[in-house]
Amino acid sequence: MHRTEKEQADLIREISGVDTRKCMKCGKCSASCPAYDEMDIRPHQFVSYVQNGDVKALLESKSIWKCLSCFACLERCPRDVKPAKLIEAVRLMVIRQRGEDYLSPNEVPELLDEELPQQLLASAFRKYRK
Amino acid sequence: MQRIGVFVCHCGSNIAATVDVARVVEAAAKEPGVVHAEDYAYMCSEAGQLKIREAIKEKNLTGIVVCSCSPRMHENTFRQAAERAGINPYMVEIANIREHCSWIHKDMEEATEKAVILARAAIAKVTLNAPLQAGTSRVVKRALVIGGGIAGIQTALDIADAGYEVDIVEKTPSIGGRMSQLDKTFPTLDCSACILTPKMVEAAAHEKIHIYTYSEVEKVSGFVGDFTVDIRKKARSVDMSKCTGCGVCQEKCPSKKAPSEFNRGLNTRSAIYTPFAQAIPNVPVIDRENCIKFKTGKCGVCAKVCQAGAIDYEQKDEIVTENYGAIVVATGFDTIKLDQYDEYSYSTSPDVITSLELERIMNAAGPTKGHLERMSDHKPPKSMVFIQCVGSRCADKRGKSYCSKICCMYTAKHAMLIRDKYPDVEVTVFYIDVRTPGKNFDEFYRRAVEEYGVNYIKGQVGKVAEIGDKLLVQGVDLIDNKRILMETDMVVLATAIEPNPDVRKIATMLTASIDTNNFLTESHAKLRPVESPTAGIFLSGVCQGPKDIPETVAQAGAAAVKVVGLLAKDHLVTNPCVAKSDELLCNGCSSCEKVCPYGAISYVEKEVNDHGIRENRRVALVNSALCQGCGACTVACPSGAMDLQGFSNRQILAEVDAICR
Amino acid sequence: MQVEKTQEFRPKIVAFCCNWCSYAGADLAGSSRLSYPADVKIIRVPCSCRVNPMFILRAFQRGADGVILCGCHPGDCHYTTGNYYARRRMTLLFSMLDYLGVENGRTRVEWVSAAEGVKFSATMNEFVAKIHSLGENVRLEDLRCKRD
Amino acid sequence: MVYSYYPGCTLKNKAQDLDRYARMSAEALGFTLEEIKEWQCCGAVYPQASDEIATKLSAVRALNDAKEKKQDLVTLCSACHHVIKRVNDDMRHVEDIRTKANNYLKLDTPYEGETQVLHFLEVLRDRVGFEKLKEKVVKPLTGRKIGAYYGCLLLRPSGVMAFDDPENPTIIEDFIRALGAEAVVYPYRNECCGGYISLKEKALAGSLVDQVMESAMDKGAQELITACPLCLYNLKNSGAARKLPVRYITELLAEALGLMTE
Repeated sequence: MHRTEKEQADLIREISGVDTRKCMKCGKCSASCPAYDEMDIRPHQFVSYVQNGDVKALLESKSIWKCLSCFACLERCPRDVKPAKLIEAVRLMVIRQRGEDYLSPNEVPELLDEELPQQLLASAFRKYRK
Repeated sequence: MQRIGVFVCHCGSNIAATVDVARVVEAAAKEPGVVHAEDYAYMCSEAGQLKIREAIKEKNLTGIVVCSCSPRMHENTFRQAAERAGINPYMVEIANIREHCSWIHKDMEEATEKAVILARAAIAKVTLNAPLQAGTSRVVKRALVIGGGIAGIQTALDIADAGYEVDIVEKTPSIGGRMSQLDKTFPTLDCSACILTPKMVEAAAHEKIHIYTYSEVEKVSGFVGDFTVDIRKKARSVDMSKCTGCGVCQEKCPSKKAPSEFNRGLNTRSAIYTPFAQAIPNVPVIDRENCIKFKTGKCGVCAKVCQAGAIDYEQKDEIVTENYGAIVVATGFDTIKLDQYDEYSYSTSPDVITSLELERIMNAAGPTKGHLERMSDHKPPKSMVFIQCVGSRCADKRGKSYCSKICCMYTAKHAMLIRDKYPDVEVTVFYIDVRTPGKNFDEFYRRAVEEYGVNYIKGQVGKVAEIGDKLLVQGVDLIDNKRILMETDMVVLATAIEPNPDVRKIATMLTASIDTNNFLTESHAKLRPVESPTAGIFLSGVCQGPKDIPETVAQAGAAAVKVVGLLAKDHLVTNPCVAKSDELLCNGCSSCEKVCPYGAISYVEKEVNDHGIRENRRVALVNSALCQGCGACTVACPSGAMDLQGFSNRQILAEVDAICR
Repeated sequence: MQVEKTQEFRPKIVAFCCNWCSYAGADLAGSSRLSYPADVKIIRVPCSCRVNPMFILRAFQRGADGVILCGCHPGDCHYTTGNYYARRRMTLLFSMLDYLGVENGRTRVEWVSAAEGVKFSATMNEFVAKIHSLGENVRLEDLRCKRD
Repeated sequence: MVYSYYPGCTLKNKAQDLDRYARMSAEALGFTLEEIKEWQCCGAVYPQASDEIATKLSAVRALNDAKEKKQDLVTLCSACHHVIKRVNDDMRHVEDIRTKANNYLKLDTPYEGETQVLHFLEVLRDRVGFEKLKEKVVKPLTGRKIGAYYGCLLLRPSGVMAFDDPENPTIIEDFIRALGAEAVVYPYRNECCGGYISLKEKALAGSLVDQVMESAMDKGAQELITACPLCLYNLKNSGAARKLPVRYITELLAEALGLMTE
């Protein structure tokens, strides 16, 4: 099914439950983000990109694979906007719609080591694959 | 039979754009009793009022309905117009077709239909109105001001200068309030104490002003013009009439570990203390919780060293009861607690401070004698970071939803003063928006940037972490879209302000309404900004909303004028919409007496003539001077004897019927 | 279109508002242009404690689909204690109404301060939605004293 | 006192110490961790999207199991705790998720968030009490300077987790003090270790772990403790060589209670 960018933005708002209009553009989410330097589109920009319907750029952003889901942005946001949920929604959109997984089972063996906890694989598969 | 006139206001396009006024006129004209109906662009204008007066005379109207804005706006205007035309002012009803109709509905059909129904309800009610005569009540020519900060002092001075007695009740041992804690004031950088102290002295010396310090309002009863107030004078443990203010007791007091409230806990004070050198009155109090004599029974040093013999360990709290015609609330503000904001390390690092703490540090009489230094190691900082909007503009549970208004300007002030006095100190301000509406305000902020080289970075800080003896500020520059990791020596948090926590208790005593942020509500946001909706209660300073000093002083003066306007009257016209008992129906059960909050109902033995049968009965009697017209008694009355004039059972039922027709 | 319009359920809702808080809150909702359905008609009373249960019974008798009573927040009553009386009286009345077949959702007490325009509008929107979900107040229809 | 216990996948495998010492210590402190039957992996990350239901079901099954036994549900691993507490909150407060989850599970009585979810540390703090714990210590860890590493999942979002102050938590510090050691408070104890990102983004995880280690060393910590196997793995294996030893909270507990068999 083909959606316009605006429809995609609405879908992101719906599955994330985020009201992007609540943002006052203070940047505290980005200021709190441990992965900020690794991101091409920053947490605070996710909010305005969705607000403005610039979804294409978000879908191509590498930031969605860098977010740690540590919830620092969500905890510290003065406006209760929850940028982490937006990033999650975009990531889901990518792995659901385009079938573009960021992790394939074939890569796993060489990423493993003796001490690696099961939990790490479980969470990585949840985050990276459909 | 009543002869009713209906007047439908367009309010320019405010009503007419959404309500078809012609249709309202047409529908109203068909209602029973209506003998005249017309519409006009602005009913409240002189021309509009003239139309009403002429119609009353020409058509011999006995009552009128005005379909217009809220009765809270213009009920009085139209009552006066009616009275000028010779009918009783209480023969007027308002149908609120603006606030409750045209402003909230978009569909013309829907809004017109509703306006017609609201008009019908008002017509149904006015048909049952009866002329009412207002009584009078006395005005006690003395005012009470609660709070002795700059707002309270200014209000008291202005009232006193107009020739009326004023009492100030201040909770702490001295008047002066927050302003006495400030070092310099924006945008002129005058020294705060230099401009405040003369006012404090003037208030203390004024023959019309009486100051109760270390005192609190305990109980309030009565109503506009005649409040009765109990004031608790807390035991000072020092006889004010004997103390000379020499200060030896404070010097010799062996208990010096209590955190100084005045210095925001940055240093300590003795157990017997005056909060600051220029305190008024210059009479110390003993803080009994920290006094060794009160804790252990041993000590008594202050009594020994006091040559005037003023120390009195036996002193007790004293209750003073006074009557006042008007009460002004000037309870001010405090900064919010920051224990919910530990991403900025306020709880863990002594070098992270609030702006109010910085005021004390910058002040020559403060804990560092005015030297800018870190509280951890007393070294002068080489760089400082200011973080704006800490706890302001928050939609979460931690902070406040409003802008605290003063922070942008005092931060520019701090930054400028520091760059001026210590040019080697790097100063960075992290901001979300810089808000500088006010005379010479933006110019002031620009000077901080352009002349003093203060570095303003747009973007809220995410975290402040202690690394070694430095603080690492983690933020972003939203303009450069770049990570900022900045090592600094001190961090200053522009902490949100909130109304003094005591204000809720005071507002409850005064039955003055308060908003969800604990700011007192004004009677009208634009037109009656210094009056509480509760008659006789006035608002001065930050208790009403965030304000800087010039605004506070202006509002304090405005509140004083309103008080003077009230006290200048010899008597007040009372609300005639009071309860009235039908003695033939009254069964003497006392139900009404029990629910009356004003003690306005008493029972009398009286001879009544019940359809020819004369007998002595115990019946309720309402004192119309005391009754405030709440109506609690009318519902409590099991026999339907008690009714409220102006809001009678029949009138309200007629409205219900008209709405549900 | 027109046929649809006449068939649409337009509930009759009476809102009793105390003069000091809720009526002012409704005014604020108005001046802030915070809309709520036109089905709500407000009657001004000096205090929530002025509302006699008889008024509410009368409203239902005359075909109201919902009645809401708004007063000052507990502790903020202009007359100190009026809203406490109202709360107690309404608790009893509403349970009796429920027994008579007027569901609890059709009656409501809400505290709205003079500063809470947003809350006033939100409350009215919610209440009207609730009445819509309950539909027309048919149960009392048979008991209504019809004039004709 | 018997608690339902959800160990989670890692505690059955790479993090057996975390599990073993928890059970031993529990018995010594007078409560029992009773493993629930047939638990499934919690999924390790909480599905944030409002339209994800199936991924929350294993947590609901565990919660319902505890409910049927009328027991509180105790977890240890931070990820499991995070997922189960948040799913429980959804079941309590989000009507849509509650309805759909119950439709899938077809339970005899619908599950509506009745179970109380407790972290092992919360049991120690709120049920046993740190004062009581202190009395049970036989080998106090006097003189050791220990830093608590919280990470993110136990604390955030604080509204749902309600575990401790999200920015200045004290529960593990109080725990350390109860065991007789000195608790070292350092500012990065609530910053992320990198979590699952360490699988593919080694450099990022490394820099985050370095920051935590540097911060802890700066404040004088000599060792760190954590409740989470993934945090432990990252702290040990990511970043620079300069490291403090990292152990599980339960290892430290067992040691102080004198349960270590060496």
